[in-house]
Amino acid sequence: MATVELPRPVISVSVQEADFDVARLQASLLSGAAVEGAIATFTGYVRCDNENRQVEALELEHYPGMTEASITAIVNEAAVRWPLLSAAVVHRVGKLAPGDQIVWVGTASTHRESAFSACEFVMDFLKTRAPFWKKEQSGASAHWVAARETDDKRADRWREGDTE
Amino acid sequence: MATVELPRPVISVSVQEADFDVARLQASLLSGAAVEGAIATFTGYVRCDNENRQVEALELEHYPGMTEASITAIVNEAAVRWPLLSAAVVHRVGKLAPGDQIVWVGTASTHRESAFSACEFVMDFLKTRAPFWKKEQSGASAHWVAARETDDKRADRWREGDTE
Amino acid sequence: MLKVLFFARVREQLGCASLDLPCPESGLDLDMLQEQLCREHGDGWRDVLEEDNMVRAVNQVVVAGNCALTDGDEIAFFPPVTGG
Amino acid sequence: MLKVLFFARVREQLGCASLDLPCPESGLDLDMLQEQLCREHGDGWRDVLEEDNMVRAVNQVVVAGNCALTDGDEIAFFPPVTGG
Repeated sequence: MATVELPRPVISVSVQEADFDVARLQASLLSGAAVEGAIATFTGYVRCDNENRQVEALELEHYPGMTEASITAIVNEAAVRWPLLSAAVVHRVGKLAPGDQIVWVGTASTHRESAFSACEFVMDFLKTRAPFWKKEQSGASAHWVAARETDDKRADRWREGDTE
Repeated sequence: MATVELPRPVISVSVQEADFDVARLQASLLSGAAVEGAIATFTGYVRCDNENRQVEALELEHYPGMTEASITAIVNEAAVRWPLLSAAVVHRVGKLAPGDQIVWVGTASTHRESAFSACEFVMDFLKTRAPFWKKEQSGASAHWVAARETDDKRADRWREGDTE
Repeated sequence: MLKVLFFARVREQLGCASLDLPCPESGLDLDMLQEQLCREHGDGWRDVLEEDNMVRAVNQVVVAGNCALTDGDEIAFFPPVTGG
Repeated sequence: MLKVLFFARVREQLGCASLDLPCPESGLDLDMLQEQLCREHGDGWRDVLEEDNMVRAVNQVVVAGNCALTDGDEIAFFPPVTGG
């Protein structure tokens, strides 16, 4: 059996205060050689309510250095599981308002199966492994968002050899 | 137990020759009320090769009327399975070249689980139910693309009550 | 009248995109319509329309088996879809 | 020296974002470091650092159990992550 050498996927990870442009990010996943058949993307937004609390603002803290390293490790793990051509992750930090974009994940592959799976995989592990913490502001009070148990469960799904 | 009435999702379906703008489409899924926490999107592109054949051009034929109706039915079925806030599908027809965008599916929800699942569900059934046909041009020869058995299998997954 | 449509490879193989047929007062079903088309147009049509994976739709809804037809119906024959 | 970092709720509860500690020649592990911090800073710190779901990282990698520390290591204590 001949082994086909896949080129290493082009991976980009950015943690930034600035907003991002989804069209520009999606375009950055394309090589120009028309080898990509599928791009799956995910964008997370600040909602005006969370678990029945009104959210007026969100403060995103992170662990500089470890954040980028952990996201890169997650994307690399996805690239081992699925034949990715490219992937990009942008995560914002600092003060955000309801409606603001928080996170973007995009994955490109020849076919949709791997693009979808890799994109969801990256989000599931970003949620449970990347060192970001959200603090919600509602009026005078502010509190740290608690981790969701369902997030751990979603990440656990991938351990059971579920690569589709 | 109180039943929560979800508003009917805002659904948009377009079959068109013209190219589309992914940023504008994604923005169209947002209500402006900051209730959306998650948008999953999929973009399909014409690849320069398909099953080891060089592709110089692609001609997309469809069944006007039935195409729009079948996609709308698929999106409505997704909206029954997952709490969608909005969804949009654009599919191009006519002559396309390698690198061109063919299809876009976007789904918005409060949380990522339903956005991801609905987006993949819509693509899986669009692939197996919506009456589009691709004809590939390679040099002087042209031939109709054969349906992929794996596409039927992916669509079948959803019949087994797999809503995650 | 019944409107019959053919798409993609089927359209090309039959050399026909659409045709109109009178709907007999005695009634007609999808299988009868297909048989009538094959008889009228010859074995070239039979080879195509009787293919295992031929898809048939009535009024823009795919029909798995046979079904009765009514005056004004739109019937379509096409190969498995390959969009997306 | 060892660099110790605290993030988010932990940082706020301890009133401390980071501190530097000498690394003794006799060696130190993660559990010993934590115990030393609790002893030096009192029960307020112990209540926080001994929480069940406290996450500990050494050189930016999460550590599940205990592990040896080396001069120059960067140790972090933080609550479960909530990004995305």
